[in-house]
Amino acid sequence: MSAAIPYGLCSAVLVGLGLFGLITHPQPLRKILAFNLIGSGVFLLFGVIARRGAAVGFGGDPVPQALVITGLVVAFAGTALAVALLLRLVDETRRGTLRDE
Amino acid sequence: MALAFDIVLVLLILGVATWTISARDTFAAVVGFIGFGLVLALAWVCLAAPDVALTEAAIGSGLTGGLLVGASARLRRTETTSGETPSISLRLSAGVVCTFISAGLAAIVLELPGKAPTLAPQVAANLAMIGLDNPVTAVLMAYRAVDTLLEVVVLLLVLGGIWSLAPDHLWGGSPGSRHLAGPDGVLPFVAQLLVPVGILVGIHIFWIGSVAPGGEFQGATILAAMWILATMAGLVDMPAVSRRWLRLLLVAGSAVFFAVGFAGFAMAGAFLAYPEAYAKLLILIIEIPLTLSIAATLALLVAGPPERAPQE
Amino acid sequence: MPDSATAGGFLLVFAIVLPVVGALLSLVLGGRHAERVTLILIPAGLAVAVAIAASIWRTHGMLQYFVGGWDPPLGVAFRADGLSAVMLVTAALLICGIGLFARAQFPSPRGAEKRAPSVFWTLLLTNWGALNAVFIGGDLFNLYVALELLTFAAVPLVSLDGRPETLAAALRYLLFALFGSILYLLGAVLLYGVYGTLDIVLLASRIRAEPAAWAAIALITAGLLAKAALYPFHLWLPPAHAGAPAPASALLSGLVVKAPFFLVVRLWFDVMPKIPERAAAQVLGILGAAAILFGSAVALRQARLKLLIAYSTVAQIGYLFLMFPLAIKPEAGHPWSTFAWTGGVVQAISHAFAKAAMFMAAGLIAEGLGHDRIAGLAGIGRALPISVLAFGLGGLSLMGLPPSGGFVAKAMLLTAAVAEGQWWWALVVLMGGLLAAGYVFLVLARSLAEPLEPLRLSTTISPCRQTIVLVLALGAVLLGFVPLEPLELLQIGRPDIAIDRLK
Amino acid sequence: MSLALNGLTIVAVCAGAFFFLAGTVGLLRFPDALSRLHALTKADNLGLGLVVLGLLFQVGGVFAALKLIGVWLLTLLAAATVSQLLARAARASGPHE
Repeated sequence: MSAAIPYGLCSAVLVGLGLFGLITHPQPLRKILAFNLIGSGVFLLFGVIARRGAAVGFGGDPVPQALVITGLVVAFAGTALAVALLLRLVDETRRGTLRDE
Repeated sequence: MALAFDIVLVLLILGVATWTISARDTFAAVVGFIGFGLVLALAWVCLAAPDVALTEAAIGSGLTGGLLVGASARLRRTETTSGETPSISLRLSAGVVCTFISAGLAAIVLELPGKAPTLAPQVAANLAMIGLDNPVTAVLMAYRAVDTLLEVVVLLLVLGGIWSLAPDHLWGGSPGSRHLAGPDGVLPFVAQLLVPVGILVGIHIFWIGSVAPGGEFQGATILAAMWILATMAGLVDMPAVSRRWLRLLLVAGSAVFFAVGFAGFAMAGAFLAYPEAYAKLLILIIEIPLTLSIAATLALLVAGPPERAPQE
Repeated sequence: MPDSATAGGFLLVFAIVLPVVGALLSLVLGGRHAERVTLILIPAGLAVAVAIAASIWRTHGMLQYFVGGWDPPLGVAFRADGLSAVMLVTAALLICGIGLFARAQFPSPRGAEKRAPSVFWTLLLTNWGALNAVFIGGDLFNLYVALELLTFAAVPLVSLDGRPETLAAALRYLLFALFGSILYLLGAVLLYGVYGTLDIVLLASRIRAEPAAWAAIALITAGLLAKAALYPFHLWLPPAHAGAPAPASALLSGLVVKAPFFLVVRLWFDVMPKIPERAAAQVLGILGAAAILFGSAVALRQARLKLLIAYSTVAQIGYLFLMFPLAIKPEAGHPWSTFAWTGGVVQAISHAFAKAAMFMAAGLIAEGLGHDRIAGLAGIGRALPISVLAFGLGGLSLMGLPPSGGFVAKAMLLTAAVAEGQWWWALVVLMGGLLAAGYVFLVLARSLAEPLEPLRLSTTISPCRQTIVLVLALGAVLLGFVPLEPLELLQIGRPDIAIDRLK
Repeated sequence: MSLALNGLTIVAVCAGAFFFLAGTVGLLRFPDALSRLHALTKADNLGLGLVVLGLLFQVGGVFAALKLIGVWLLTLLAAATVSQLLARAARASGPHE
């Protein structure tokens, strides 16, 4: 059980680090990156809680583990949408400024 | 000894994460993030969650990393213009707030109840009824199948959202630019070697998901990666997004999922319920098209909105 | 509380599955079929929503369904109480109005598929399915997926026209929403770690007053507030809601921001009634008050009609959160607490109708004029009288004048505030009403003014579309005839309320 | 018997680790992209090969051994490809860096 504690602390620090990046970085891509870092921290906490729930021969509680898999896929979808929006925005504004001048 | 390993691994994770946040260059930060995902996958192994480790490596590090690398390469040209840096006072106050939040979370983690609640016994008790040996797959495909179903819809929806970002005249066209295979290209050569192997590995990982770590999401990610590799090498071209067969391929998995779900009303008395004798078979019937649909969706999510006008 | 699936519970499955399957069908069939599928499904979905409400009304109990036959905590439950039923019906009616209105704006051409119509119709259905999933979700993680579905369905609507401003607004909206979901998820995992379940009803029976529970609730609430655009998380809302096409704005302002609000209500009144946290409720109230005053004041200074309406949404969201300090009481089932709670819910519903009508009226005005500058509205009252009337009727509800749903809602909040001796909230309600009157009259006065030169509309606006908008606005007015007392249907299934004590 | 196998494993894995270390030092210390690549790919391929060799003494079945060798071969292929692509990119962008 104690083995999960370092990872629990790790997840707490990851959330703080990601939050810091989200607040301080002005560039959207860095914000997206920071969001993914917070996400990793949160998912790691799921992992710690799953590990603590090890029972009946399973190394961990399978329910939170399955939730992480779903969460990872959803987070990827969010990242993909944000990246696509950002790239389109950059394309448009660059073209826009060229047209204006 | 094991604890020492855990601590070293955690320090490594935090080191790479700090680099990802603090690196001046966005591209460097993204590369750091990919490394971060791989080390994190190791942590998942240590937490006795090999299914998650595979997913983290494949999706969290691989696909997300690939997506971000592509984006940062495209943004590199514009990065110099947006070189504003946040003020010291903002960074300082953000630092204080975030430290406070981390400390609070850490305190809660340390204070978690000594006897952890778990659903593992309930998961185990019903495993035989659905004929699966991998408990994680059982949660994803049976106990909480509705989450998985909605999640696949989320993926499709985001793909539609990304397509909607195309300019009007490109709607229905193909994503990305056409990659042509050069005569002395290394990539086409490797792709010819690697893609068949990768497809085999992807199918294998999906197939063993019922008994061992693996499953449709992990397998589908590998299949998607192979499609992307083949496209980059110029072996195949991304299809126009208006193609009917493509739309059918994308929707096939969730359509079968819904169909079996409705059949559950008649066969087992509830939406998404499986009759005990056929549970394993029905889950397989869902999983095969689902894997293909997820693979296609993931590959197209990375490919982005249509960039070439549809050919008449 | 039923501990097994109830008869008629399968209706809940249909409330989610019908729109989602419709969206998938539109994706495959493409082109003109997307619109057809939507228009066919709207009456079906409305029927399901009404059937759910009727069943709850008849049996005086909740509907419950265990997906796959697995009961919680292992499986996922769908549940509908009176509040869910009312929200389901509201959503169905609004989607109906928005769909009919949008037919002229997003016509599907013959032949090749066009971008904007296909995307709009598919997303309209997905938004609907996601909203229903939020209203009947009984499991915190399932609700997370539903919230993400809602976000990803709402964001592309903002940038549908592809202008750089709307792309930037959509990106900012998405970043706020993603931030909100991750906070929500963090709270949910803490709850699972301590209590071993994500099911709302089971959580309510297990939760205790302890630091981990407080932290989890705080995180979930903060995440939901970011999605609901409560001050100070409102920054993303005005450009996003003003930039979207009119029917999409109506959907976003009328319904989408209500989903996270609904979950905050669920959480505070159903999950943790045993943890009375009056100080925390006061914080929510203060944020709501700040939103009312700030949003209304900024709305007054807007030069464009759609931005004015969007800032008014910021203010009206504030009213929703006034119910927390008034309704959260140390003892359960306090009569004034139910009064305030009902006021908050009526506000959510009447604002949905009023704001949808106002955004669509503004859309028609902008279509007719070719712009939406408030300074250039002179003469529009004569050219598009029905639209301006609809705008005015919607405004009535925002101001809280009778007869309107807004009046009922605000009167209930006001009464509860005065009766409980928390008179400062009454002051905020009155101030907000005055400011709302200011910006609504500003627009009406300009619209009814005599133009310097005769106004020529750039396109003709069909009376049919204007009528749809007017009907929605009349819906907000009709809510004003709801009796000024706690509604029985709304209270069905609420754990801490004994209905007979109310009378 | 198992003692001898364990010894072989330890020797091989340590040797592999040494090559990784050498490759990393080369990555950090060498002056330009091409020589860095040289250090990295050579050392890492050999390093991984030795680690895999060491692990081969520990596996139970033929299939597991084949999988390990497969991993090594795939990594070789990927590393060779990537270094080719990197080298071309480095040459295209000029002699410095």
